[in-house]
Parts: sequence; structure tokens; C-alpha cells
Amino acid sequence: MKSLISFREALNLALVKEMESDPSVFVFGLDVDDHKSIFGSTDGLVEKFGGERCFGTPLSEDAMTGVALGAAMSGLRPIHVHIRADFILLAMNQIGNMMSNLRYMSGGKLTIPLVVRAVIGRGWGQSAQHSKSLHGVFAHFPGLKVVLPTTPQDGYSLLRSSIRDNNPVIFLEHRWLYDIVGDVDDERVVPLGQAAVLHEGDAMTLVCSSWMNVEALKAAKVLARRGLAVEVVDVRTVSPLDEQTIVGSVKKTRNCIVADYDWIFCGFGAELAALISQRCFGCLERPVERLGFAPVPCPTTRPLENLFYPSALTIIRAVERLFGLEEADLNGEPFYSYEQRFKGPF
Amino acid sequence: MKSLISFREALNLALVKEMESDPSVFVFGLDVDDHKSIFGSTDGLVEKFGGERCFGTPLSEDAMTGVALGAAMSGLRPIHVHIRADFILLAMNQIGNMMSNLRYMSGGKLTIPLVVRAVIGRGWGQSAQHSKSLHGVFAHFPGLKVVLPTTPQDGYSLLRSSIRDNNPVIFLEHRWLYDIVGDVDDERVVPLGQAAVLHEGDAMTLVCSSWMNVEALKAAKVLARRGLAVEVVDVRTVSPLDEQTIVGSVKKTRNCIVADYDWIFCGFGAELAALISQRCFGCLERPVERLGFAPVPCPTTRPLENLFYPSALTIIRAVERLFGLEEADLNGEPFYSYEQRFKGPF
Amino acid sequence: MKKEEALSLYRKLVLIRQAEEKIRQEYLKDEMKTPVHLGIGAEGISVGVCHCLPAGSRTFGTYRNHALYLTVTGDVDGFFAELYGKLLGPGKGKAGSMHLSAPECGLMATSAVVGTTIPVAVGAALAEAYKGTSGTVVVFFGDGAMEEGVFWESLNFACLKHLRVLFVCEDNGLAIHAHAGGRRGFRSILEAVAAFDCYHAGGDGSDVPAVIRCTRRVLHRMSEQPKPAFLHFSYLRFLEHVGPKEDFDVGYRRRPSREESARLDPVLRFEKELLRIGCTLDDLEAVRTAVKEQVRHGVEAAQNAPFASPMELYTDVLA
Amino acid sequence: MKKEEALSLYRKLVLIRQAEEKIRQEYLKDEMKTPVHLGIGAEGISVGVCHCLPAGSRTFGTYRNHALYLTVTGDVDGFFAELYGKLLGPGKGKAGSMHLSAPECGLMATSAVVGTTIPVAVGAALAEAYKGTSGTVVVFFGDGAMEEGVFWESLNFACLKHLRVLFVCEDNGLAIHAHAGGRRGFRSILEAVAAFDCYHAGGDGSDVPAVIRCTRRVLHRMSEQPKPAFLHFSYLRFLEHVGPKEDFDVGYRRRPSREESARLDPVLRFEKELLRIGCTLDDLEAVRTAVKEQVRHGVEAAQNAPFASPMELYTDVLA
Ligand SMILES: Cc1ncc(C[n+]2csc(CCOP(=O)(O)OP(=O)(O)O)c2C)c(N)n1
Ligand SMILES: Cc1ncc(C[n+]2csc(CCOP(=O)(O)OP(=O)(O)O)c2C)c(N)n1
Ligand SMILES: [Mg+2]
Ligand SMILES: [Mg+2]
Repeated sequence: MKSLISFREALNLALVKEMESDPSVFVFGLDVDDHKSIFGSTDGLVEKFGGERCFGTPLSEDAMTGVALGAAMSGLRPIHVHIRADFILLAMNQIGNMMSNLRYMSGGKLTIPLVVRAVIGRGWGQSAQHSKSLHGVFAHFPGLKVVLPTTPQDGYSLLRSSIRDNNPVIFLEHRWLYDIVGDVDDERVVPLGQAAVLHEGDAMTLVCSSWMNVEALKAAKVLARRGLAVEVVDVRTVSPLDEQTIVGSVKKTRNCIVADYDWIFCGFGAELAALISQRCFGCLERPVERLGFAPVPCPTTRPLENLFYPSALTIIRAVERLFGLEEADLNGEPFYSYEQRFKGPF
Repeated sequence: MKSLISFREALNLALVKEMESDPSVFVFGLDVDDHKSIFGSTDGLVEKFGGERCFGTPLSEDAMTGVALGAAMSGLRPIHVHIRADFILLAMNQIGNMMSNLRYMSGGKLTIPLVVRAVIGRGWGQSAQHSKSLHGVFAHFPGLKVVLPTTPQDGYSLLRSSIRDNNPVIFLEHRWLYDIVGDVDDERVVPLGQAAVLHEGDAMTLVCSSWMNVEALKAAKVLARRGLAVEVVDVRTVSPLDEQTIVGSVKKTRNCIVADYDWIFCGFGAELAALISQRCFGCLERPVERLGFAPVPCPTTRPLENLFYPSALTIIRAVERLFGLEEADLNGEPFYSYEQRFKGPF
Repeated sequence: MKKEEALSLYRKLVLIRQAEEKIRQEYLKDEMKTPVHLGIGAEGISVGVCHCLPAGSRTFGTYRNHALYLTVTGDVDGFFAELYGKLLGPGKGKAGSMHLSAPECGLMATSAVVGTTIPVAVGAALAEAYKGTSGTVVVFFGDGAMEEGVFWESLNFACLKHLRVLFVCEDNGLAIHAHAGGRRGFRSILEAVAAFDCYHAGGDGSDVPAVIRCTRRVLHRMSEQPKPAFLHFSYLRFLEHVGPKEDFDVGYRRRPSREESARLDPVLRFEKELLRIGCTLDDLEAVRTAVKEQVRHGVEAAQNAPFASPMELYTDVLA
Repeated sequence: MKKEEALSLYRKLVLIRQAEEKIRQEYLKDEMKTPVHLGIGAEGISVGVCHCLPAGSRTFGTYRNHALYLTVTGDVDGFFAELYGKLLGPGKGKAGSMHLSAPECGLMATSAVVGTTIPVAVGAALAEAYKGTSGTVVVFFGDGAMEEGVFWESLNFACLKHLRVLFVCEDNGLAIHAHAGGRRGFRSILEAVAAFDCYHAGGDGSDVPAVIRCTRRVLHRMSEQPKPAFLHFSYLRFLEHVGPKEDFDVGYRRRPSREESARLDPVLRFEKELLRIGCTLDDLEAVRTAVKEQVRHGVEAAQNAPFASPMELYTDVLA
């Protein structure tokens, strides 16, 4: 069935479908069961499936991550939810020393099917402690999968694939995507490990993660008006990474900007740039450019926050710079604006 | 004064000098005050400076990291020691949400002069939970400095610079380096943020971190016999990174292998390769090659462990492959061997 | 309590209350672009505890820090400047509501990650012991923070080292919308920490004189034999977890009765005390009027103040 | 206790002891390339506790897991194969001594990072409750693990949810070389957990019958009303923290007297019990002889066994 729904509804639908079809799936974490229901994404689960299959927890990220692991080792499929990815730093030990290793250390006897969902991205002055993405950090550890959906369809399909996957999957959802509406076909399966070309072009490839795809699509539209056809590749899964689609696109366009929703230094953007530079060596007309967060903690105040985050404008300016074009006058261009759509307090 | 001492003695000397010259410097952490004294590196500190300036703690990495932070904010210069970097995963929240941010969030009012020392690297079947390096992960967070000394002189000088630095510094020491002996000039200052050319050459640059420098130097010797002069650049500080020295060397040699003591994917090796590919674009004769850990958890058993870690041989084979040379017969070549030098139980 | 002392306490309570009521009025204009965790109902704890602290004491807190910031600094202009994200805020706008600090006044740090300032405060107390100074360190945290492992690690270490640190649990029985009963596997907070080698006390956080008596008692004992103290104060969170509104009608808790509201409102309750010890209604009115002007000025100044320049994005990262 | 039952317990104790004594003999040849944390003195706890467990129970442990592994699996050959890093070890040599596990026997995981299996065990217990099965989960950990925040988080959650999980603290009073007094800010372990909603008991871990009585008692109560239990057993670590040697002479602790050693050696002590209930010296000797052959065989087989092939490096990462 196809329907036009928001990303938050798509996530919710994926949870409902998986919980309906598999009684071993359950959702837990701080605030999953209250009336705000993780920005609506866990809405109705308690009513539908009962408090045993959707429950809040004490503030104990480290232990709750271990609990998810123990439940997964016992044949269940836990989904542990964090309202902010930053809080996962409290659980890095369970993630990087336990979850990612236990299968290996058991000689393959243990299977660990679990999902850690967390919200990333801008909100209402989220500050340095509520703004990390961390996908590159997670992907650095062998034994974990890392997924960053962008479209409602991918939110839906990739969450289902993640729940069905027999490995630990970190699933990161950008806060602003929640309000994006799109067609969702509830029978469409998207396996982990496949990138998607969101917009075709031959002048330049923009390899993007999460929200950066939205910005890139806008940039692509603006650039198209100048006759520049840029291709937007949504990585969708950071680990395993679909090298083929990414490399294929860059070989075609011979130009690449990596726009990652994270800090640049030692991040996933570095991986993409290194990979592309190596695999497309000789095909590139110019070096791969990296865009990402400013190399500072995320400030709270809006004017600095606007500078901290890369945007469609950042991408357009980078493309212009790389191609030696003059800066277009973009006054009056309607960019995605926060101001009109997103309100406080969180 | 110059003396021929081991890396462990060099670290110890640096601690003694700084503790002598500055009463606000103290050392704490699990086992810093016992008779094994972190493989000898904290030897004699209790006797010299008393139990207030060198003390053990409960097993509480998260809180102890916060304690270090609180002490640093109070005008002291704590050095918090971990016998294994893996345990720092327990403290990632204090490191990535607090230590790296508090100065920024205070508008520059707080100063956080502290050092987190941790041991990395192979030991006696260290396994998946005692073998992480994590320097790329730490360096990903703005607000932290990350240092990986290789030589006894750098162990000494960089530890002193780290203690004197007014920022949080993560200082990672490879276990095998402890036994390496070298000249140490106790007046030599090495500032953070400067790479070092350990071996000159014009055919290829090997950009290395920590123990990989030792392997690279050996590889350089072997390759020199075939007329290949490779340059070995020790990054020494991961963050801030000395781009100039690295890029300068690669522009000269036009060839580069990055040999990082960590996993490759989304690691520091990715950063180096991305950076070099960009800054040396057009100068490179071939793509930058990355070497590092195998993309799996570290196995315990020796034969697999030997495959997990990159070595001089790995580097030599990579160089041969890149230059299209035949594999040299290296039977009988005396590589660094663990077997003869390192014993259990840890 | 002397009238003068009581009126100065009252002034603090009123300042916090009015500042937060002003936020409630202004917030929906969407100019304060920072999440606000209001402390209406909790003012008595910061005001009471800080009233007892010797000069040179240092404090740490949470994202629910308005009361603490205003108690310790009295800096209304800086407060609003930060909430409006302006350069003249204590964090130049980089901090926002959740990270207010004023190291120059001893308010070292507050944090939006639950429990995270607890070990940092213990480190600050360790520094006092290390330097042989005897400053007191206080850390305020919510009841939810006790569920984080770092609380127990910090308590254990502080007790082991006999540090002069006051753990102040501001217990509203809620973590966002989760009730204590769904989060605690132990009988009561004071019993849970009872085996640790520190002083323990607690009471009704809405009752300022009681908070003061309780705090004075443990501070006295700490001065006789240095050890940490654990203080537990209950209070009613009158508003939603974050944001300017009430939320008694969304279903997870009931609206308090008029009597409960009056009893649990530390300002109203302290007004009774003031009248009891001989202050007049005019005295109180005078305080309120003066504070009102202060708050009005703070908001206006903040609204008109400049933002940080773009270059400020890059400053204050490293020393 | 019946003779037969007692002899089967004895067989387990002797197996563990002899296996570890064999390690002590062989280790300095540097063929077992894995750190060994020997449990000589601690055998009684795993053997006693596991003896009481209903079939289908699951266990978790630490790097000091030899006793637990051998108790639960009896698998001497696999044990030595893993220590020698061979393919036939339960972890194909990837695990080594610190990570022995045997999920097929209910030993789900052990870990070299202190405290880390505690929440995982709680998760396993949650799964029992979720599925409506009533298997018991046991997690063994050292006294040092109680200093990690995750212990408190796990205990809190298990108590909150009334999970059927047994927390077994193996207390040797040491964390590597650090004595309890330098690590604990609380009066005693059992007091520290007393306010949590679980059963509490404890005793001398060197006394196998006492361990069994104590465990049976709490298991019985758990079966009547499901709740976690916290068991505290003290024991003497006869050897150094890691490695095959004694270390009474390095300065951080004194050598126990002959009487203390005898009293604190669970094997010797249980031998007395065996004789008391009518076993003969020959019965014991027979057990020891049989075990000796088993251990000899295990070591020899392991020494001669093949290592994993290079391709094994890449297997078992993802499912
Ligand atoms: C480590 C962490 N986990 C989760 C959150 C999300 N969160 C913010 S406030 C809060 C409730 C905290 O309750 P409590 O400590 O009692 O403080 P209160 O808000 O009641 O003052 C939670 C769960 C967080 N900020 N930090
Ligand atoms: C989280 C963590 N911190 C530090 C270490 C280093 N370490 C290994 S064993 C140990 C002592 C643990 O003591 P305890 O829990 O009492 O167990 P025991 O060795 O006495 O059986 C320490 C500190 C570790 N393995 N994990
Ligand atoms: Mg609360
Ligand atoms: Mg112990």
C-alpha cells in the first residue's frame, strides 16, 4: 500500500509492522512510552502492544545498552531508543567493547539482532551536548552496522531492514526529517548497504548523508538553473558502505563534493573522500571537497548555529568555487528555513 | 642532559620533571601506585611525591574522568592514566560531551589543562577488548588534542608539552614502545602539532602513527637495499595535525602510503588519505594507499593476531605492489619479533 | 531569621520567579531560541542552600539552572542576554539556557546531559583537598540523575576521599514524564545512599527556612569532620519538563489542589514566613516592584543587544 | 549431602584446580599466549552456585572465568584448546582465556572489561520475563565491579523489573593490587545494596556447602516471589592477579598462615567434608586420578591441535 506520510509516521509504521509480525521485537528507552513518544515516532505502541513491548527505563544508558545486548543474545529483537545520539556516548563501552565483539569472541555462536535508534540534528538551540551525529565513530568499529535514512520511504524500509538484520544496527534519524512528507510504499524493501541516487546529473557528484541530502537536492535545483547538473547520492548506510554506487557516480561526473552531517576531521566525510580519491584516481578533474560541521562545538545561538551547519548555500558556493564560477545572487532564493517551520522548546 | 633510556623511563622522567616543577601536577588512575606502576611508567612517584600526588582509584572510569575535569577547572593539572585505551570508552561521555565543550560553553572562561594517558597496542593475546587505539575517535571531537609519541625522546618531550598544555590532551602510548631505548635530551622541547621526518627518501612517503613508525623504519631499510628510498613521517600529534610536513613530504615523493595503528574505515587513516589526496592532487603518481588493522575485532590467538596487525612486511608488500615490483624474498629477514622480546602474562 | 536577611532571600526568590514568569510570557514569540527548563516550584532549594554557603564556595548544576544562576550571580542582564543568544550573555550565546555558568561567581558549570556535572564537582572538591583549601563544593541534580551510574561512582569516590562536597538532589519525582516508581529499584533515596560514608539529610524543598536549617546542619557537621553530605529535597515541578507551559492536563499527573499549590509554592510559602516575622505587605510589594523593573530592563537590554560576530564561532575552542 | 552428590561436586572442584595447576606448570613455556587470571581459591563459588541452578539457567562471568567455564561445561579439551589459541577452542582461539563462553551450555559470555557482563545478564533475565519463561540468570563479578556505575544501573533496573537474576559478587578484597579500603566509600557491600528491592545473602565462598545453602535459600525465595538476589561471597585469591605465580612477597599483602590457607582453600576444606560424610581417601584419590588423566589429555590434545586458518580472521564478525 502506498501512502503520503511523514518521516515520523513512516518510522512509526515500520515499528508497528515489525512488532505485529514478530513478537520478539520490542521498543524501550527513556520516554518511548510517554505522550510525546519520541517526537511521535513511538506513538500508540503501548496501546497496541502493551507496556511489556514498549516501555520507558531509568536514566541508565550504559546498562540499558547492555540490557538490549543481553535480550538480543536471548533471541529477542530489542530496539533501544535515545532521544539524542549524544547520550550514546554513555554507552560506548557496551557498544564498542561488547556489542561489536561478542559474536566474534564466541566464534560465531552468538547472534545479536538489535537496533539502537537515536535522533540527531538541529532543533531549537540544541547546543554542544545535543547535536552530535557520531555515525563515523560507530562505523569505525567492525561488527556494527550504521544506517542514516533520509526519505520517509527509507525511514520506513531501512528501519524494517534494520530490525530484521541479525546484527547490531545503529539507526540515526535527523530531527528535521521528522516533518518531511513523502510517498511510502509499505511493501517496498530496502536492504542495508545500498546507496541511492536521489538526483541525476553529470557535472558533479554530491555524496551526502542524512539531512545533507535535503540541502543537496535544493542546491541541485538552484544549480540546474545555471545549467549545472549535479548528481546527489544518498549513502543511506554508512556501514556497510555501498562503494559501487558512490564510485560509479563519481567516475561518471569526475567531480565530487562530500557533504556529511558531522564534523569533517576523522569523520565519515574523511572516509568517503579517501575512498573516492583512491577508487576514482585519474578520473577526478579536481580534488574531492569535504563539507561538514564547523570544527568547533555546536553553539546555541542561532546566528552562529547557522554558520556551524553546512547548507544548500554552502554546497552551492563550494560548487561555484570548484568550477571557478561567479557567486550567483541568491537573495530571495527560498532556502529551507527553520524559522518558519520549527518551533521550541525542543 | 642526554641519556640513553627506554620509552618507559622517558615517560617516567617527564612525569618526575613536571611534578617537580609544578605542584599542581598530579597522577591518578587505577594501579598507578602499585608495584607494577603502569608497566613502570609511574615508578617511584608515590615515594617521591607522596600519595596525594600519585594515587589509585576505584574502578570508575566515567566519574574519574569527570574528577580530572573538575580538578583541571580548579587550577590543577591532573594526569589520568588508563592501562588500556579500551577502558576510555567508559568515559566517552565526559570526554565528548563535557571536556571538549566546557570551555566553549563558558565563552572561554574555563581552562582545562589535563592529560589522559592510555596504553594501546599488542601485548600477550590482548584480545578484542584490550587492543583499541581510538585516536581517530578522540580527534574527531573539536576541543581535544591527541598525541601519539613513538620515540623515547618524543615520549618524554611530548608528555611534558602535553602536561603544560592548557587543553585536554589524550596521550596514547604503545605497549611495545615501552621497551624501546633511545637517546633522550631532557632539555629538548617538542611542541604539540609538529610531525617529524624519521627517515628521508624521495620515492614514497609513509605517513605513520605510533608503532607503525617502527615497522616503517624497518621497511625503509629493507626497501633501501633495493634502491627504494622511502620517507617515514611520524605524525606525532593527531590533533592538531601538522599538515604542512605531511603534505610537503608527499609533494616531494609523489607517492604515499598511510600506515595507521588503527582500523582503517572512518579512522585517522581516512583523514590522512583524504587530506593528502586533496592537498597533493595532481602531484600524486598513484592513489594514496591505506594500511591498518584488519576490519575485524582483534583476535586473541597469535596466528590470527599476526594477520590482524599491519607490519613492516605489510608495508614492503604494499610498496612493491604499488610500484609493480616483484615480491622480494624476505625469508631470513630479521623482522621485529614479538616472540623473542615479549612475554606474558600481560 | 532577621527581617533583613529574610527580605534578601525573598528578593532572590522573587527575582527567579519573575524572571521565569517573564520567560513564560516572552517565549512563544520564538526569540529565545534555546530550550528552557523552568524551575518554578524549585526556587527554594537553590536559594536556601546557597544562602548557607561560605564565601568562595563553588557550585555545579543542570540544565534546570535558572534559579541557581540567578541566586549565585544576581546577574539578570547576563541571564537574559544568554537566553536571547546574545554576545553579552555569560556564554556569549554559545551556551544557551541549558549551560549557564559564571565561574567568576563560583558557578562553574551546568550541563544538559543528566548527571554529568556530579563527578566534575567531586573533582573540584578534590582540588580543594589537594590544595589544602577548604572551599565547599555543591552540586545540584535531579532525582533522575541518581539512576546514572556516574552518580554512584562519584558518591563512592567522594566518600572514600572524605571530600567537602554537598550532593543536592532536587527531587520532583519526575524525569521528564516518568514517575519515580517506574525508575527506582530501591526503597527510598535516602535509604539507598545510607551505607555511604557521608552525612544525609533532607526535607521539603518548598520550605526555604527548612532547607536552610537542614543545609546549615550538615555544613556544620562537615566543618567538624570533613565528609561529603547528601541532601534530598522534594518539590513540585509546576510546569512542563521543558517549555513555558503547564501540563497537568496531558495525562501523566494530576493538577495539585489549591492548598497543595500554595503549600508547594516556595515563594508564597516564604511570604507567609515574612509576614510572620514582622515584614509588611508593603515590604514585599517593594521588593516585587524593584525586581520587576530589573527583569524588564534585562529583557529589553537583551532584545536590543547584538549577537556575537561570525568569527566568534571559532573562538573559545582551545586555550 | 549425599556421597554421590558430594563426589560429583568434588570432581568439579578438582577439575578446576588441576586444570589451573596445569596452567601454572605450562604457562612459562610461553605457548599459551593469552593472559590467565587464575581462580585458585575461588572455585567453591562457581561450583557451589551452579550446583543449585535449575536446568536451563544461564550464566555470565568475567575474565577470571576458568572455574565457571569448567563447572558449567566440563569441557576440558575445549578449555585448553582455547588457551592454546586453537581452532577447536570454544572461541576458535579468537576468545582466549578472558572471553571463554559456551552459549550451548548456558554460559553466554564473559568479558575482560570489568562489570560489562552485568547489564547483559540483566538483559538476558529481562528476556526470560518477556518470553514468560522462568529461567534463572546468574552473573558472577569481582568486588571491584561494584565500583563501576553500570553495576548500580543494572541492579536498579533488575530490582525495578523484579527480574530473576542472581548477582554473585566474588569478593577477594582486591582489584589487581588495590585493597577494598582504598576503593570503597561505603561501609560494607551488603549494606550498600540493602535498600534495593532484592534478596541479599552472603558468606564464606571457600565453604562449598555454605555457598550451596545460601544459594538454595535465595533461589527458593526467588521462586516464591520473583526478584533479583544479591549474593556476596568472600574468598582468598591465592595467586597474583594475572599470571601463574604467587605474589605474597611483593609487598601489598601478607602471606596467609598455614591455618588460613587450609581454611580458605575450598578444595581442602571440601575434602574434610567428604570424609566427614563417609567418603574414603580412596574415593577422593580415584577422582583426582581420573581428573588428572583428563587434564593431561586436554593439554596434549590442545598442544597438538591446529590453529585456525588465516581466513578465520574474517569470519564471525557479522551474522
Ligand atoms: C544522560 C541523559 N539521558 C537522557 C537525557 C534526556 N533527559 C533530559 S532531562 C531528563 C530527565 C531528568 O530528570 P531529573 O534528573 O529528575 O531532572 P529534572 O528534569 O526532573 O529536574 C532526561 C531523561 C539527558 N539529557 N541526558
Ligand atoms: C573497566 C575496566 N577497568 C580497568 C580494568 C583493568 N582491570 C582488570 S582486572 C581489574 C581488577 C578487578 O577487580 P575485581 O572486579 O575485584 O575482580 P578480581 O580480579 O578481583 O577477580 C582491573 C582494574 C578493566 N579490565 N576494566
Ligand atoms: Mg526529576
Ligand atoms: Mg576482586
